[in-house]
Amino acid sequence: MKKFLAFVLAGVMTFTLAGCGGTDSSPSSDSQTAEEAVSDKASPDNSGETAGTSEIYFAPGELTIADASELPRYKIAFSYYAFTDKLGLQFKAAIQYLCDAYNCEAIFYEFGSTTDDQVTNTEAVLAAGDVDGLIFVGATPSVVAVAQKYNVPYVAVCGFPSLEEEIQSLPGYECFLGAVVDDDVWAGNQAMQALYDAGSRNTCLSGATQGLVKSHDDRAKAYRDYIASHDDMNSLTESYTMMETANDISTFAASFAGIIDGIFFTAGSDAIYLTMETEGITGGDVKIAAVDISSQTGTYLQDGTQVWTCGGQYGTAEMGFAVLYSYLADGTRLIDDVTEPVTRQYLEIANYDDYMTYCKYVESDIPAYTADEIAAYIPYFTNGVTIADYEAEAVNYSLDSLSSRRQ
Amino acid sequence: MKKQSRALRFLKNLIYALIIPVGMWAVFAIASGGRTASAIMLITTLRQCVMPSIICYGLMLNMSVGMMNFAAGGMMLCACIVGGNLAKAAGMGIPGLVFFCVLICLIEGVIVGALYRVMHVPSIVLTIGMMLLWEALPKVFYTEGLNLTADYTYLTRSPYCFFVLAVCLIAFYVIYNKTAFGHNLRAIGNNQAIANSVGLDSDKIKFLSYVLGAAFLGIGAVLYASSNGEIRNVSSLGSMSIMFDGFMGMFIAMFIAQFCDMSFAVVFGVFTMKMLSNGFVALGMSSTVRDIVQGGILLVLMIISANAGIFEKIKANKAFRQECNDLYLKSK
Amino acid sequence: MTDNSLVRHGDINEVIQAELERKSTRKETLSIIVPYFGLIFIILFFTFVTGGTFAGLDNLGNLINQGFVLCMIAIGSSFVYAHGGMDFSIGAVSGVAQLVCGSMILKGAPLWLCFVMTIAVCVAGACCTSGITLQLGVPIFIGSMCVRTSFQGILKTFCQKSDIAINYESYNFMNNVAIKAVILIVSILIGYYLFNYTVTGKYNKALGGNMRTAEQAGVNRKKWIFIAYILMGICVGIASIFAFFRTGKVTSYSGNGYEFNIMMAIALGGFPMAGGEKSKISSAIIGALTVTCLTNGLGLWGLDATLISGVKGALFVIIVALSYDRSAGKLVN
Amino acid sequence: MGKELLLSAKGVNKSFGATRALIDVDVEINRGEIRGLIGENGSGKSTFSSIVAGALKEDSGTFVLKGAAYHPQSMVDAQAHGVSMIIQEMGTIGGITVASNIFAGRLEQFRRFGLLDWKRINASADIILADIGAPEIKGTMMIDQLNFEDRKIVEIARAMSTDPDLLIIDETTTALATKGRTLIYKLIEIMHEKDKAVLFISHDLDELMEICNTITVLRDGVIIDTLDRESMSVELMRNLMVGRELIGSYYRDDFDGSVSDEVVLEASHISLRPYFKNINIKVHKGEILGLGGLSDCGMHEIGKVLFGIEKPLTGEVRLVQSGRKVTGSVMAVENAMAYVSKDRDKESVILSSSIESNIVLPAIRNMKHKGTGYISKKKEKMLADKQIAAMSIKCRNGKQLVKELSGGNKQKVVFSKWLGTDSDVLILDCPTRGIDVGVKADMYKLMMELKRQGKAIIMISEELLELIGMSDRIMLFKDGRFTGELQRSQDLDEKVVIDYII
Repeated sequence: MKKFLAFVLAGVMTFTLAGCGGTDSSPSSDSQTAEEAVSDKASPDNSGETAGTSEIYFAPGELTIADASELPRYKIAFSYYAFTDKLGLQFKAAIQYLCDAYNCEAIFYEFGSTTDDQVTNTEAVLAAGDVDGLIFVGATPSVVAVAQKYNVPYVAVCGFPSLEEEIQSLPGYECFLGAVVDDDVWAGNQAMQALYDAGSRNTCLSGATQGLVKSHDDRAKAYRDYIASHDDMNSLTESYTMMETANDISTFAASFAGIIDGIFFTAGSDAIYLTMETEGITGGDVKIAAVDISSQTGTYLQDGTQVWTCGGQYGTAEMGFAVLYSYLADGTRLIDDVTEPVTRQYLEIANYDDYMTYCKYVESDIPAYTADEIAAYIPYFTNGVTIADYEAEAVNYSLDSLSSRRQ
Repeated sequence: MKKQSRALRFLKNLIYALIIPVGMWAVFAIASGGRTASAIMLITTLRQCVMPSIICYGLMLNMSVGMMNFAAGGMMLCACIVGGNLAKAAGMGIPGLVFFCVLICLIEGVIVGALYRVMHVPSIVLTIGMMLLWEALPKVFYTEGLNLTADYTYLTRSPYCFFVLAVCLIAFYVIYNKTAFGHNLRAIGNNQAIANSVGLDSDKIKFLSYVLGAAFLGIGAVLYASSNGEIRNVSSLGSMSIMFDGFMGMFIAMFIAQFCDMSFAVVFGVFTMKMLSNGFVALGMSSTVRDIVQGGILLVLMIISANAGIFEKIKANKAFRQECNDLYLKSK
Repeated sequence: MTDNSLVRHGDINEVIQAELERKSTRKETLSIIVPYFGLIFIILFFTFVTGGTFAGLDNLGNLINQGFVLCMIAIGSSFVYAHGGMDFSIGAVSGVAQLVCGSMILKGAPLWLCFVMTIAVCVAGACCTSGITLQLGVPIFIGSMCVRTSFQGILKTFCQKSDIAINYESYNFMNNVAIKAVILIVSILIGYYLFNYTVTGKYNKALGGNMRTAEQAGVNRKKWIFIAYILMGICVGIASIFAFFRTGKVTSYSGNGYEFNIMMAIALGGFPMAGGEKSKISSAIIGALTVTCLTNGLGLWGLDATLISGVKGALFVIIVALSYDRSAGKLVN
Repeated sequence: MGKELLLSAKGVNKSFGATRALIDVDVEINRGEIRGLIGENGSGKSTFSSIVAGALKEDSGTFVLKGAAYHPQSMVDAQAHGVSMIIQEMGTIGGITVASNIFAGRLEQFRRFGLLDWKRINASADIILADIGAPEIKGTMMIDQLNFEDRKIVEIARAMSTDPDLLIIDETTTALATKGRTLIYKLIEIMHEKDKAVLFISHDLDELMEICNTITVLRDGVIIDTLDRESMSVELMRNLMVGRELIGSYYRDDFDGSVSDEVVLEASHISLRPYFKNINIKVHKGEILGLGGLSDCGMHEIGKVLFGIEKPLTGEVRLVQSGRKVTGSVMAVENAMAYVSKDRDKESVILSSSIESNIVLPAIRNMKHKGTGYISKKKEKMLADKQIAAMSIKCRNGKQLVKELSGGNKQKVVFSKWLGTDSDVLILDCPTRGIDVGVKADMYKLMMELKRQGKAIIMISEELLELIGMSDRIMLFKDGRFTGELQRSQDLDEKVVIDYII
C-alpha cells in the first residue's frame, strides 16, 4: 500500500516539477504559434482563436546602438500578481524581451493575494541572492523595505499607493527609484465619460476585490467619483467579486431589468461578452466599458455594445525597466521626487478602428517599445535624458504616436 | 383515509421545506419594492442555482459518510481548464467539453479516493492538500487558462441548464434512495463502527463516494466553464470561491432535508443562498454586506436545527414536574 | 494432559511474546520521530538545492519573520485540536483584528491600547465560535464556518473603499527579529508548560479522548473547552499584531488562509485531528515550522512561480502520508 | 446421535499488538450441538468466535466447514457460508429503518432492474421478525423508535436472516431481559431440532449448564478442557476458568446488615422524565445499598441523577455532612463522590489513552501545586503504579493503552481511578457487568474493604444473586417507583426478590 501511495505521489510530483521546466518557454519552439497569432490579428473579428488565447511572445529584439554582449549581465527580478492571464503574460513577455536584448537575466515571481505573501515571496527571491534590480507591480512600503534590506534597487510600475502614510514613508528608502504607473483614475474617468456620452445613466460596477491589485482599486475609485460628480448619473450597485463576473452580469441584468444601461468592468474578459450573450443583452440598451482587451473585444466594439476600452499597460513596465537600467548602468536616479510617479496614458480605444490599430501594433510580435526605443530613455546610451522625456512620452503615449513610430 | 393523511403529511412537509427559500424570496421582494419578484429575476436566480446545486450533490455524497471535500473547487477548475482546452483542440464542441470535463474530474476523484483509502488521514487534511495540487496542475499545461467561444455556452442558457439540473437531480435521487450504495452511505454515516462489523466495506464505499461525487463535480465544471467562458488559473486556495455557494447551500439543504427528499432539499438550500446574494445586489447594496448576513442567517438555521424539538422537551418536563409535585403534595 | 500442554505453550509463548513487544515498541517510537524527519528532510533538501543559502543566518531571520504568525497560532490551536475541536474562523477574525489595530493606530491611540484591542478582538472571535458550539450546540465545523463568513464580510466592507496603512518605517521596531524570537520562545515555553504540566492541557486531551468519561471524572467540559479557545484567541491576537506590522497595511485579504495553513501545520506535525492522548504541542509547532520552511524554501529555490503552491500541496500530502497516526484505521473521516 | 462434523478449527493463533489472544486453539463442533464457550475476559473466546464469524482474520490456523476449507473474508462472506453471529455490544445503526438494518450490507440481493425493491425488502424483514417470534416489530419502522430490548431483537433477526448452520451467540443474554432471553432460548432449541449448531458464549454459568450439551473452557488463549453433559459442574467450570480453587461463593459471608445511622447521601423526592417520580433514597456511612430491577426500569438513571449527570426535575440530592446540594458531576467529584457507569467503554474509560492517564484523571485536581498549578509527572506515575499494583492490573506498564486490556482489567482501571481520589460515596452501576468470576471476586473483596473503611456504596445491579450476596439493604425498583426494601438476612433468595421486580 505504502509503495502504491509513494508511486502515485512520486508521479504527481515529477509531473508538477516537469512543468516548471515546461513553462519557461524557449523562443524557438514558440515562434511558430506566434506567427499564427500575428496572422490572426489581421482579422480579429472572426471571434475564434485570437490574442486572447495564443501564446504571448515578442520576437527577439536587437540592440543596434550598442553591442549587447559587451553589456554587464544584470539579474533583474519582475513580480506581478499572477502570470496566469493574458495581461500577466504580456508583462512577462515584455520584460523577457528587454532582458534578452540588454543581455540581462530575468527572473519572474508572483506575489500571492495577501500583502504578507508579497513580503514573503520577495524576501525569498532576494534572499536567494545576487539580484541586481527589482521591478515590482505596486509599491507597498513593507515590500520596498525588503528590497532596502537586501539593498536592491526597486522600481514600481503600474501601481502606486494612494494613502498618504504609505507615500510619505517611500522616500525613506534608499533603494526606491520611483514609480512609473498608468493613469488608472483617468482610465476609469474616460470609461465613465464614454458610457455617459453613449447615453448610459444607470450604471453598475463590477470590480476586483479591494486590495488585490492597486490599479483596479483606482479604477473603481474613479467610477465612484464620477458618479458622485454627476447628479444625473446613478450607480445601481457595486460588486467586488472578480471570480464571478458572469454571475454579476446576470444578476445585474435580472435585478435591474429595463433600468440598467451601462456597466463598467475594472477588468475586461471574455466572460463578460459570453454572459451578455447568454443574457441576451448584447448590442442593445446596455453599454459596457472595460479596461483590458480580450479576444472578443473587437466583435463587441464593432456592434457597439462596448463603447470604450484601453490597454497597452506593459509599455509602462518597459519604461520601468528603462528607469531601473539607467540606475544600474551608471547610477543615474532619473526620478528625484519618488513620491511623484511618472503617470502614463493608456492606449485608449474608443472604436473598432482603434482596436484594429491596437492589434496591429501592440499585440504584434513587436512590443510597445523596441529595445532601441527604450535605449533612448537611458542616459547611459543617450546623453541628456531626463525625467522630462519620460513625462513627455507619458502623455504622448497613444495609438497615433505608436503607429507613427512604427511607420 | 390513511392515504389522505399521507397526502396531508406530504403537503405539510412540502410547506415546511419551502418556508425558507420562499420566505427569503418574499423578504427581498418586499424590500426591493417588488424588483426581485419579477419573473426574469426568479428565472435568473434559478439558473444561477444550477451549478451550485450540482456541486452540492457532489459534496453531499461525501458529507453523507461524514467526509468533507475541500478539493472540489480545485478539481472543477482543473477539469474546466484542461478538459475545455482538450475539447477545443479536438474540436468536439459541447459533447467534447462534457466528455473531457467529466472524464478528468473522474480521474481526479479516483486519485483523491485512492489516496484516502491508502492513507486513512482525515478527509479535511487530505483534500486541503489536494486542492493546492489541483489548482497548480492546469498551470503546467495551460498557463493562460481557458477561453471558450459562444458556441460552448448553450448548456448554461435556459432552458438547457434546467434539463441538466433535472438529469442530475434524478441521478442523485436514484443513487441516494434507490441503490444499495446510497443506503450504505447513510449507514456508514450514521454509525461506521457497526456498519463495518455487519460487513459493509466502508473503504470501498468512501472511495466510490469520492468518484461519484467527482462525476457531479465534472458536470458542475462543464457549467462553470461554459458560463464564464474565460477561466483563469488561481493561486493558493483561490478555488474555494467556486464551490462556496454549493458548500454553504449544503448545510441549509441538510436542514431542509428533514422535510423533503435530499435531492430537492439541495436545490432549495442553494436557491436560498443565491436569493440572499442577489437580493442584496437588487437592493443596491454591495456584495460584501451579504457575507455578514449570510453567515448570520446560516448560523440561525443551524442553531434551529441543532436545538430541534427543545421546546417540546421543555414543555414535557414542565408538565412532568407539575405532576410530580402534585403527587408529592398529596402524599404529604 | 492439560498441564503439560500448558507448559509446552509456556516457553514458545515467551519467545513470541518478546518478539511482539519489540514490534509494538518499535512502532510507537517510529510514529514519534517521523514528523521530525519530515522537518529535517525539508531543511536538508532546501539547504542542498539552494547551496546553503536556506540555512544561512540571513535567511534564518526571514524564517522567523515568516514563521512567527503560524507558530504563534499553532501554540494556541494545539489546545483546541487537543479536545478534537477546530476553528475555520481564525483567519477572518485575525483580519478584523488587524483592521482594528490599524485604524486605532491611525486614530493616534497609544500602542499598548492597540495591542490590547487587537487581542481582545481575537478573544471575542474565539468566544463567538466556542459559544456557538458550547451553548447553542451547533457543530464547530459549521459554526466556525458561519463566523468566518461574517467576519470576512466585516473586513471586506471596511476595506472596500480603501486599504488601511500606517507609516511603515516609523514602526520598524515591530519587525525586529530578536523581539519576535524572544516572544515566540517565551510563548512556546508557556504553551508547553500549560499543555504538559497543568490541568488545562491534560483536561483538554482527556476531553478529546472521551467527552463523557472526562465529564464523569469531574472535568468541567464547557469551562475547559472555552479556556482552550480563549488561549487560542490570545495567540491569534499576538500573531495578528505582528502580522499587521509586518505588512504595515490591512486589505480585504488580511489573515486570508490562516485557518487552512494551521490545519496543514497540525497535520504535518502528526497531531491527531481528533485530539486525545496522542496530542502533543510539540507536533503542532514542528508542523508550523515545516510549513514555513516549505514555503520559504520553495521560494528560495526559484521554482516557477505558478507551481510553488502545487509542489507545496504534493509535499504536504507525502509527508502527511508518512507521518500521520493511522491508529484510527478505517474509522477516520 | 449421529456425530456429523460441522466445523473444525486447527492450530488457530491470533495476537493484538503485544497481547496474544489465541494460542494453537483446536475446536470441533458437530451438527446438533449446543457448544458453550467460557473463560475469563481476555481468555480469547470472543476473539475465537469473531474469527469464525469473519469479523477478524486469524494469524495462522485452518478452518474446515461442512467438509470444505473455510476462510471467511468478511462477516457477509461468513454468512454466505452459513455462519452468523450475535455480538454482545454491537447495537444497530440509527437513522435508518429496521429493514435496512436487518439487511445492511446485503441490500444488493433485492435489486430489480438494478434498483432496490423496497416492497420486497420490508416484506422479507417482517417475515424474519415473525419467525424469530417478534412480529410486533415491522421492517418499515425507524430503528430509533425501538427501545434497547427490541433493537437487540433486530440484531438477532439480522443474524437469523441468513438461515445459518452455525449460530454464534456472544454474551448477548447478559444485555437482555426476560423477553429477549426466552426468545434466544427458543431459537437455540429450533437450531438444535433442525440439527444445526450453536456456539454459545456467556458468563452466566448456570445458564450454560441449562442449555449447552458441551462446554469448552478457555484461559489466556489456550483451551484448558472440553466438558460434556456428564462432567459439567459450576464449581469445576469456575476453577478451570480461573485456574485456581475458588472456595464456595465469592460473595461476603457475614449476614449482619446493620450500619451506622449516619446518613451520607440523601435524595428527596427526585423525579426524572419519563423514568421515575418522587423517589427518596438515603445512604448511610459504611453501607452497601443495592438497587435492583430490570435493565430498563430506570434504576440506571437513578444512579446518574445521584451523581448529578442528569438533573432531577423535582427534589434534590444532598450530601448530608456538608449539606451541599449535588449539582453536577464536577461538583460531585470535588466532594469525594465516585461513579462507575454501566457502559464501561463509552463512559468509564478513555480507550485511546494510557492506563496511567486514566487512573490519574480524577485525582490531578488535587495533585496540582496551589500557586502555579504545576503537576509533576513523577507524582502521577507514582499514583498510577501504586494503583496498578494494588489492583494487580494485568499490563506491560502504566503507559499501555487501555483499549488493549481485557474487560475485567478495564474495570479494574475504572475502580483504581476512583480509589486514587479516595471517594466517600461510590455509585457503582453494574460494577461486575460482563467481567469474569476471577475479577468479580476481587471486586467484591474490594467493596467489602471500602465498606470497612466506612465508605457508602450504592450498587445498581441487574444480577439478583449479586444484590443478595453483597448489599446490606436492597431497594427494588419497578416501573418508576420502589416496590420493596429488604434488609440483609440469611433467608433471602431470588424467589423472594424476583416478585418485587416483575
